[in-house]
Amino acid sequence: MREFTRNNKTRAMIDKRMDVDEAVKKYVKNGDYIAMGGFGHIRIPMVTIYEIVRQRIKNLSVAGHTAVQDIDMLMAGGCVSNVDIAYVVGFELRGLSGVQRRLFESGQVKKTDYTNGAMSYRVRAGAQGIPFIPVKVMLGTDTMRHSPGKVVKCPFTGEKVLLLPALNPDICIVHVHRADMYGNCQIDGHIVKDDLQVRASKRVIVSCEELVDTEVFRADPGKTIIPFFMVDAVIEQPWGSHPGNMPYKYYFDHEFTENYLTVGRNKDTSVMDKWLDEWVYSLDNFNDYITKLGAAHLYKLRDDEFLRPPKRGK
Amino acid sequence: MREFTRNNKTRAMIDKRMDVDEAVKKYVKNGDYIAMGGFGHIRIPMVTIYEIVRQRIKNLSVAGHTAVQDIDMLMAGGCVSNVDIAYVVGFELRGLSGVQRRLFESGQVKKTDYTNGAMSYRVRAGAQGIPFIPVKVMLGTDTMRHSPGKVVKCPFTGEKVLLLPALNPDICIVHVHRADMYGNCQIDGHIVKDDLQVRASKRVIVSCEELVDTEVFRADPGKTIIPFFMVDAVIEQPWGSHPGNMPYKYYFDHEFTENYLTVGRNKDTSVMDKWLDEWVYSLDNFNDYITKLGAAHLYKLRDDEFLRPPKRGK
Amino acid sequence: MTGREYTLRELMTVIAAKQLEDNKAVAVGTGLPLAAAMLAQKTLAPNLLIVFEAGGVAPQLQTLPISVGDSRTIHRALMCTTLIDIMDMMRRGYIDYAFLGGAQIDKYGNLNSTMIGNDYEKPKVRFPGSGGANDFGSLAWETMIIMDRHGPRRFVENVDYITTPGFLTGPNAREEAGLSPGTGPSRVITDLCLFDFHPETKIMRLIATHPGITVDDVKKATGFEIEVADKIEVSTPPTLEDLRILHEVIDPDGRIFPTK
Amino acid sequence: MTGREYTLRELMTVIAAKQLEDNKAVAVGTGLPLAAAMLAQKTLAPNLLIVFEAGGVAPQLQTLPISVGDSRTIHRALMCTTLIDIMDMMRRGYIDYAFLGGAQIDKYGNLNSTMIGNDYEKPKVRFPGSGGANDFGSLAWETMIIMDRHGPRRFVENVDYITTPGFLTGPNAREEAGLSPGTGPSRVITDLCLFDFHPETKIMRLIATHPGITVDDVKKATGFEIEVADKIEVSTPPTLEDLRILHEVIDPDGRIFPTK
Repeated sequence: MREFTRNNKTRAMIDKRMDVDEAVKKYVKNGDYIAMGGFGHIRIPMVTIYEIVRQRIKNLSVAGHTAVQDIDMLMAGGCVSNVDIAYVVGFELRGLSGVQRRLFESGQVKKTDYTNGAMSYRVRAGAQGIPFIPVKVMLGTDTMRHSPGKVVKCPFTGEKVLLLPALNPDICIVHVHRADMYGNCQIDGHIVKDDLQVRASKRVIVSCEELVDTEVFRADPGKTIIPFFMVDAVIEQPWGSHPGNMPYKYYFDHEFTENYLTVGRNKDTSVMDKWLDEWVYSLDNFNDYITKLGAAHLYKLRDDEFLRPPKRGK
Repeated sequence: MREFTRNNKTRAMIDKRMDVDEAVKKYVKNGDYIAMGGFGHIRIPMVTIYEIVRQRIKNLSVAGHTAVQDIDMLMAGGCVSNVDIAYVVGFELRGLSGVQRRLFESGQVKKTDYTNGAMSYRVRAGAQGIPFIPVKVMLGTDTMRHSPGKVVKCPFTGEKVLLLPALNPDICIVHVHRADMYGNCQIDGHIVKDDLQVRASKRVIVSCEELVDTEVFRADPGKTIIPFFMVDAVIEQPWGSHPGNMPYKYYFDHEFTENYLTVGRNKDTSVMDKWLDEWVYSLDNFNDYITKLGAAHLYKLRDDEFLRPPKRGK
Repeated sequence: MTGREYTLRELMTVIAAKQLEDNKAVAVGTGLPLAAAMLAQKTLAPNLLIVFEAGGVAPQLQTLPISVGDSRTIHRALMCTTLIDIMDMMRRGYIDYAFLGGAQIDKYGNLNSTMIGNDYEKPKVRFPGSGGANDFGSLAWETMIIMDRHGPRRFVENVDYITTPGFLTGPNAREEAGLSPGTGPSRVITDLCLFDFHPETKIMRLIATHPGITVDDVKKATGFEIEVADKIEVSTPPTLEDLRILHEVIDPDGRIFPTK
Repeated sequence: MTGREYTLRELMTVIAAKQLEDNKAVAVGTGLPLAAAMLAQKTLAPNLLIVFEAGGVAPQLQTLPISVGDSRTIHRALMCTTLIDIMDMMRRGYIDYAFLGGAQIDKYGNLNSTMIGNDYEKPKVRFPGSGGANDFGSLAWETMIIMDRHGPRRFVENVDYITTPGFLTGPNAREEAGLSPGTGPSRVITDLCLFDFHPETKIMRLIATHPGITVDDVKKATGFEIEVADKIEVSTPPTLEDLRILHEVIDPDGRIFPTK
């Protein structure tokens, strides 16, 4: 990690803007361990997820840290061979994913179970640059017994703690509200664990709703969550979290996700293949996807976010 | 810690405003382990420090985490018997403290040396509620050999790490830019480690430059550094960090501190006793101290902070 | 439909709300537990502190969120912090209650939300896993378990996989595993009845049945030997005011409590 | 005064600045090291990233701060973060250089900024201790040590207390202690000369003397046997442009470099 940082991460402020296809080509490799920002359906880096599927990256290991639409899409696209699980398969109140059930129940995709806390703590250790961290969760359960964690006694107090190995992903992808061309980032609302996860990772691809001038960061340095030198690529992509919820920007696309889930639950997997073809493979890029969704559809998600009633006379 | 929280920290939003003398009487006991917010001369909780001296609290153990004016005043007042040191005795570019040299060199005040990083990591462990934390500092040095730290091999990678015990102070005092009557707090500029230190501590006294309506927090929840339920007392005290630097409010009182240092370096300790009498014991409260400093003197510190030249015609 | 003036879901929510004391803190997700916490706030526990796992602290909810991290959970919140900060708070003893559920539960309140089957590599059914459940069950003072469809396939002698700790193998087992003293499940609220746990044996103990349900009904629906309290209460039905708050204030859109 | 057109302090600052490569990051405190980093930025290393221990990242400094945490260190900064975040970054390899000093140094570059004397409980002189020094010396890739008043009481065979690790007891000792490979002190800049460290023995090695200073002067001023490079350079004096930047741009108030 230290050596990688020294040799591969420039500390110079250079223009890191690129298209998402270039960023994925450059920084996401078959077999990489990948971590995604956001939480559940919230502020998930879908623009980069779709591109990874489009480029048919294979054998990814994934930090499944309350992973919902993001991991489902990667698994539907056949990109994943292994998952560290905190929360997967579920779409919260919307029920279970057919795609993930198929792949996990058949054993095609390997996994190790952790917890939301445990995965955050592992990332905290990775960000701190220590090889393990003591935690007080998982103890006594099968969640612990199937994990690599080791129970030890604290040398100071004698109490039992579980040691978990640090997590240092090869690549971390995050979607933020605003970034500059160098990679400085601000996030509104939940940070979740993106601050730690970016720090724990070797490579970082940032996509943002809005590319802004560096002046924005200099005017309020306390709001910078990710500093430029941790970032390798910057992609400007409005609606880049769709069908997820981008706080203060747009709400979930409930209709889209429900339809997607229904497709995934179809035992005939060619139905999902067709969906992928229509929404991913046949499109050149994310702007085509946005265009296909259509302006009226998208702006309704903005109304939903702000709890605005539909316009009269509609 | 857990039991203490359960039994002593209300989760209800109640009015916690009090005068500093009441807060110190209630929450600072002889023999307590105390931690102060801020860093060096920056955003230090002087209003509460002066009151602890005034109430002649004894036998405090202190987290000397880049402690400058704050710890010096406590030691000058005879309140301290033990210090965990990251940085003490020094006033950065201003040189060494006579008061602290006397007390440490005579062995009157006991101490254990750590580092800035180590003390932060210990507080991180305290905040996380784990009994120890692995670190990669102090290794191989006398700083380690005189500490309670233990070197172990990582059970996952085999590398050597130093385990340090968590730190959970009895009382943490912090000065912030704004708080509401329940204890919600915002800080502008450096947070340093106040977020972690408050979380690691049993009792928390907050003083603030400005008491504001709760609406301020609800309007920007991402900016809340300390939530109300961690706080036991709220004191409104403008200039409460004097002679320290309150970012975006007022700069160091260089003149005051230089004079204070000179007094402390005098081998005749009655000179310091006289100073304490004049500036602490003989004053009823911090407002008297502010009044004694005088408006013109204070407003100059505001000009200094914003690098404004003195007014013409002065 | 049932002849009752309320649904079982409403009844369970009202019972859950009554377990929450004032001046305490509860960690919630979405759905029924959140509705219960909101109802408690609006009735017996006005100073109840509500915290969301994803980082929302004490929001003024305008509408029910559908995800524990969605924008609604920080609407006019007092703080929006990180997931790990919430976990740390819970570890330090700030969170009195957490709500949990699962596919299976055993007599010690151990929960399975990971899988059905014997083979971890190839489960018959794969569920979401812990999420924050194990963290909550390990760190909160009391966990409240909500289980609908009370039956012998869900209330089992041995769960297929312990995702989240109840009392593990019985008295002192939590402490021996390294979990903090004084923690563990305190209530199980089902669509038939209400359990607590026997203070000595740590086995699930029946303390109240819902109107029209007998002790025998509960025993038949439960795949293990339960403890039975000396005196079994009958659950108090929701008041009209409870129902009004649920429907008009908490869930006006009828997302969780559809109007009949 | 000395017949020179510059002070030794200015010379040391200019030498320090020249050690910093472009596109790298340096952690600084206040005083001379900060002036050196700013000078480097304005001459040979325009993309040098400056980070303050207290959390300021890449500020646009208007005036020299007098404390590592003061408001000046975040003036128009790109980020204002926490001390622990800076330490974590350093641990993860983001910080190439850190500047250190101390009361005593030994031949392996071990530094004492804690105490003079043999009794830890009752030292003859108590200094501030590590502060961030041990962290910097443990975690940064290269540490640059600045020592004025070069003499045998400061350059000693054994320091009274190792506050901050140099190469500890010699080759491989850092690695054996658990510190990361490839780290350690790289330069010692004094008011007489410039040292690096011998790549095999890890002992301080003279590589340049300041104008008018001989190898013998250095040996006499040093309380241990030094290594001497095959070719000893003479330090290049500050240029007029260096001095102009130091006095007019970096320190117009003359806080660090008083105008004669």
